[in-house]
Amino acid sequence: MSETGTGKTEMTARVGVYLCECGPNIAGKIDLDKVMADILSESDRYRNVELVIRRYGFLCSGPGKQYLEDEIKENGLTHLVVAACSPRDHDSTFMGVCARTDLNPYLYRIVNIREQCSWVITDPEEATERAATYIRGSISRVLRQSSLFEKPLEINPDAVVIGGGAAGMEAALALSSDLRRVFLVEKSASLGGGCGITMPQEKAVIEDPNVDIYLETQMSSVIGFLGNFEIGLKSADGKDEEITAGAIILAIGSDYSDPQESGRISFSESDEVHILAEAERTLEAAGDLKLRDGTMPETIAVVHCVGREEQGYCSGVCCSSSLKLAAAIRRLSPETAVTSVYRDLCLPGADGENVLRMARESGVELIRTKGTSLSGMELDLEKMDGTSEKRSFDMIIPAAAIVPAADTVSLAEMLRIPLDEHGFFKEAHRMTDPAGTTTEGVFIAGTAHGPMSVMSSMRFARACAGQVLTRLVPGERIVPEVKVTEILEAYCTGCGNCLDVCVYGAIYADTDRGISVVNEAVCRGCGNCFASCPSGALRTRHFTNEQIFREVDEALR
Amino acid sequence: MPDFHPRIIGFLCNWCTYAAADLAGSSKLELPPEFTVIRVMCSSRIDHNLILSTFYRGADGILVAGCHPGDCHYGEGNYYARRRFALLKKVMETLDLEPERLELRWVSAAEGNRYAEVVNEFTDRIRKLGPSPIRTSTRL
Amino acid sequence: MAAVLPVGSDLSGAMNRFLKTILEKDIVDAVLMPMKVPSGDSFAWIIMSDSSIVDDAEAMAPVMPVQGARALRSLTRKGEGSIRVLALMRPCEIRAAIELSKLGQVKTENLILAAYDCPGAVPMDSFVSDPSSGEDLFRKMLAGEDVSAGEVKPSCTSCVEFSMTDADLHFGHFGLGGTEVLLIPGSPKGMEILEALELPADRETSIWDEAVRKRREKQVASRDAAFEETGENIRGVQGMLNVFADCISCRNCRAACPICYCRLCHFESETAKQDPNSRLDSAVTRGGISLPADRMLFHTGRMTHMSLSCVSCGQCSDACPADIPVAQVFSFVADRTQKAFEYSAGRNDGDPLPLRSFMKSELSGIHEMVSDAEPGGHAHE
Amino acid sequence: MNSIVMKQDASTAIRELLAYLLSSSRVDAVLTMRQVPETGSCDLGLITDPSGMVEAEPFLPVMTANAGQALSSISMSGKRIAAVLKPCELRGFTERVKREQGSFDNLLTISSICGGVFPLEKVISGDLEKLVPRYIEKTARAEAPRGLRETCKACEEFVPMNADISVSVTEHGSLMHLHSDRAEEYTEGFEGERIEARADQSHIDRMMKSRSAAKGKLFQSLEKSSGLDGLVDLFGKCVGCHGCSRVCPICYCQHCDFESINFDYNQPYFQESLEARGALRLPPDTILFQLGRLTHMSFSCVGCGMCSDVCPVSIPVAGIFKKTGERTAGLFDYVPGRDSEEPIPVMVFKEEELGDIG
Repeated sequence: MSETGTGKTEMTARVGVYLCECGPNIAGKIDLDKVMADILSESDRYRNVELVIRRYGFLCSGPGKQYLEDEIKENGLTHLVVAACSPRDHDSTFMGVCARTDLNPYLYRIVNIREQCSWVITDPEEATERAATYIRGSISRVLRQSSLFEKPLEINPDAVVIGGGAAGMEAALALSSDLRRVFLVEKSASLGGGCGITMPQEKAVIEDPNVDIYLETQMSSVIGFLGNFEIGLKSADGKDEEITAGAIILAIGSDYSDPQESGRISFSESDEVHILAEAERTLEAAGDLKLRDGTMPETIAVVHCVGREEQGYCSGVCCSSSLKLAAAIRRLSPETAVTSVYRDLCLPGADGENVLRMARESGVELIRTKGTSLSGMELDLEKMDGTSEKRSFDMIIPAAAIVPAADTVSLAEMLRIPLDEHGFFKEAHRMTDPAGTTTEGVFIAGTAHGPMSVMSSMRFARACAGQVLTRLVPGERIVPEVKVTEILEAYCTGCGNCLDVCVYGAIYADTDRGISVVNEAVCRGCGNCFASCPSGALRTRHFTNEQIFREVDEALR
Repeated sequence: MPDFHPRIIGFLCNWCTYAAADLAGSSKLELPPEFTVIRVMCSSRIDHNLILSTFYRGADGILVAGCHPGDCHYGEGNYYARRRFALLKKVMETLDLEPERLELRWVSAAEGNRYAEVVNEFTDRIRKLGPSPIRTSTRL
Repeated sequence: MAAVLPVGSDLSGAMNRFLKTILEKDIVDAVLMPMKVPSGDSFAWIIMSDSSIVDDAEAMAPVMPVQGARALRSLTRKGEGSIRVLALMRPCEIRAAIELSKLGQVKTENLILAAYDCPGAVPMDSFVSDPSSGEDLFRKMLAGEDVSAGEVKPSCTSCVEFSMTDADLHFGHFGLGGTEVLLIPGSPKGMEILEALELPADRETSIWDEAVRKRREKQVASRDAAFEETGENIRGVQGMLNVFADCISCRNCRAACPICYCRLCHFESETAKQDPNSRLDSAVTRGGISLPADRMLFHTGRMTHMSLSCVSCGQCSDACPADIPVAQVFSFVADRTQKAFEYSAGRNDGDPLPLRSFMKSELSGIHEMVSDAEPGGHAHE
Repeated sequence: MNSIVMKQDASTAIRELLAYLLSSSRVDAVLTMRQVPETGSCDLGLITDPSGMVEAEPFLPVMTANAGQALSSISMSGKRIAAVLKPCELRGFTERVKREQGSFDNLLTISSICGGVFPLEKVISGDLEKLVPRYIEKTARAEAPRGLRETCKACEEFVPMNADISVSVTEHGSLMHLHSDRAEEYTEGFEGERIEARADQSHIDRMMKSRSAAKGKLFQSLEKSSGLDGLVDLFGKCVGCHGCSRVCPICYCQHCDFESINFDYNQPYFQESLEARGALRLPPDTILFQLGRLTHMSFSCVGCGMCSDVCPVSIPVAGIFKKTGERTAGLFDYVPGRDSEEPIPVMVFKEEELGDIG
């Protein structure tokens, strides 16, 4: 604070500007002394600002960090600008330095004069001038930055798993093994899901004291965020219950497409047409496949790729399942002739060829066609040589495509998760976060994510469990993003633009006050809402237009 | 205009294009000194006012760049950005305000080379266009 | 099909009687309609629950001092209400109200939006300076007599949505010789009113349809001519400067605009204002700037903010003290932007606001839009 | 007082002075009215390049914006600026400085005895070319030119109160009076004979006479503004655009209270009011806004007349504010814009004052 001539008290800022030589990386190209002199020569541009400007060898080194820390303390800096490398490399390093002093880390700013100046601009003079411009922009900007304070939150380390199939059970067991409490919510009356065989996990899950199983129950509501979800459950008999958990794993599985959808396949209820998954289940339970009249079929056709064209993707696992089933039928009842009708065989992985060999060896007849249609019990096989053949079978098993489960849409809406082009839950990022979703704390396992094998489903389930275990450590607190958006209530007119564009569902309407309200714990600070607001009633902290304009103005001088 | 040094602002999304700029940097690719990078978290953060103000404050060209559609760190931000951009472009086109001075590009974190190409190409375009009439008018 | 309302000597009077009846019969709780102000040289929006006050009001006012959607906004924006209000307005006001309802500013649940065949409005400044000739002029316009284009609000001479049946109830009188008014229900709400009054909607509307069609043809031609002229005038920075040369930054245009619902305009906020130091830098690079600054930024910015929802009501021009053809420019731009998004402002068709939605597979060639073009006549390889 | 005799007419002389200040780097920028040949229009220019001075028309009898308001934030840049302001603009600016919206620190103010300005519509209709020569002729004789704004005709504060340099145009020629050290310093080296002189008092007296008469007439015509009915009669056609407050040099608020949530009602409020009264005007608060603005700023009203100029329904806003302002400012012996050191009356109090005001 300083007294001015008029008797008014004004704030004085002390801005420290530290230029990192980065060995020859920066100092080899940029004339740092000139940059410092240029900036100092203009220091009267800033009202009530004192500049401290220095250069140093490697600021990110141990001694460098100590130097910076001492400088902040000794000079009583109110703001800090570090001209060095990319914020992606060392933003957090220098924020850490600030945190060891009284300087709020959000009153500091890194300027990237390495990747954006010294390494890419050929002419040293131009690079020097550019570096000065960038630094001036940052000095100007840092003066408009505000202190932000991280508010760590207590977390609930428990998890809810929606879906009691292979993926759901695997996730529950993985979590339980680390002594997490798990709420396993299954829509149907029994565990097991749609994988067609009794999974060995089922017994373990039932016996697990850490796993609470809710059968014939669905999730009816959810509010909250990673570490703090409140989930409403509704059971088939209409009972409501509310549970709290820190994470949600969606393992709701998938459905099969209707084989008759394409119009090329038609049959009636009395026909002996059973989709692959049903046949698998029957074989698993009864040890054989009988016709409805109790007799054994003499001929069975397994038809691959039913629904592939309609869905627009290969489900990837049905060729293998179909061949395995065909071989199993042959093994269990050698009198039955089994024919596999396929167009392209998709047998990925190390085990794929084994499956094919096994089927061949067990005497399965393999017919490749250009296309197949079915009417009643008669298949019309369009062979590769252009001829076509009609053949009748006692039983027909179409391998229908894997499609999203019926609940996918309603759950996606409830949890604000986008769906991919085929209607499955969409992951947060294909490469970097395949098990997560855009809603933090919600993960996807198994075929809810798209067609995959049981093995892959279980891998995803373990990945989800791993995410929960590492992100929600009991006793630790999580720090929500602080560079989030706030609503300036005085300017908000409640038009709802922000609400509509928010991917995270972080904004809701307060109709009584006629304004929108941000749930800061859910907001991730992308700024999409800001750009949708014509009123400027939103402010994305640390990335306000006022701050960005400082950079723009300096660049345009 | 041999002495014309355009002032170009690039608003880059933190997750993809800024990372691509870093990659271009560490690959020591040559980039024009007239191009100023401003980092934002998402291309969807860029509002019309920011772009227009930047033009009215004297930019000769503005490049907005972010993740490819479908790859947005925040899920769907760049789809909204694309619509806003289309509107702004339409307004500039309708008023004949040299819409070619504004460009939207998708550059992923892995595309350091592409980043350099995009920036160099855009800078060349602006160099050829000459100073923006908005920057030179004394009536604004 | 429509119900019929007989007209005695006076069209507006017949509509007044209708509104009075629905109030008296408790079909609605209140009516929102224009009423002359005490000084007699303008009109104001009055919401009335007392049916006797309807006698002093005017179903169709010669002027539109305040865009009706703004009145509806002030009434319904905040909180939950339960009174049923019939609002009788010009089609552009109803369209603005529908647009505002998409923007959360007008709640239509308890509103019955009623429109009438609008013959256009008299400009405010000429009405204020001579109310009685303004009223005479409007009577002529209502009767379908020819009036010179210069006497009518410019945006009205090129309005193609002067008769709108997207309202809950529409009063059609064009082509009917002033002897009767057609009550055209546009929604179940409108139908309910007719049923409550025991007015059967059994009249076919071909004469009226034809009259509307003919008028629209004429208006479309006049609008296209206006667009062409505006398009020529507004080209480039210099075109903008020419058209907005006399702008004094009073922002009346935005204040009068029904779509500009912001409490504080972004362009008047601290955020948008350039730091004085940088402002001087800008002045120095150019050799000079004009003050108040940012006139052009304001106008282009406002276009990006509201042109997708612009209903071309012309209030901006009417409020401009510098007689700038703001409405002509904004309508022209709105026409282009709305076409680009296949959106039509003020339609009750359930279309989402373009900037609030997207399709994944659209605009994929957005960068090529420019890359392919030859920028500014320079070769670009 | 030290004065410089101008060899040419006042406009040319000041234009040359401004160019001199710019090219000698005594100032970084100049604020003045200028003509815009491309459009035949005129605007307020902030000119930094001396070559741009050819367009300057420092004393154009036009107000496209209150220059005091326009100068406001620019004056805080720390750069040196010379500004040509009409007396009311200078007073408006002074009122803003008191509210921390501007600074005299690096400013050279130039003003002149003001003959009044033409209403905006005259500027727009392009009549200016015809009007200006007659205006100059008439004002030199202390006569009121025809067609001026009502507010200007009735303005008694046409002599600049605290300019660094003031210009008086009299029958004996034009003089540039230097009122401050800064004025002396900045004009050093500028050509022109220095004499000891003041503005011609008889000229001022003659102007004052006609102004006072016009003011009396104006205020009388506004007598009907008293009482609620009178206010409703006057402001009844107000469309609520609030243009008057936006162009007002005193209304410095970024966000007017009357546009804020404080005046944003819930539906049930309207329902209750409607039940009680049978009818309501929408949007509400038309008169309240005007009354509120009167209490917020009338004591600081400098009578620049911009509010009347922008009113789309021709309400004589400026007259009403001026009339009320004289009474509210009079309560505190306050003259708005006289002196930047004079405190704003509602920001200070004296223990012994006002007595029983009930």
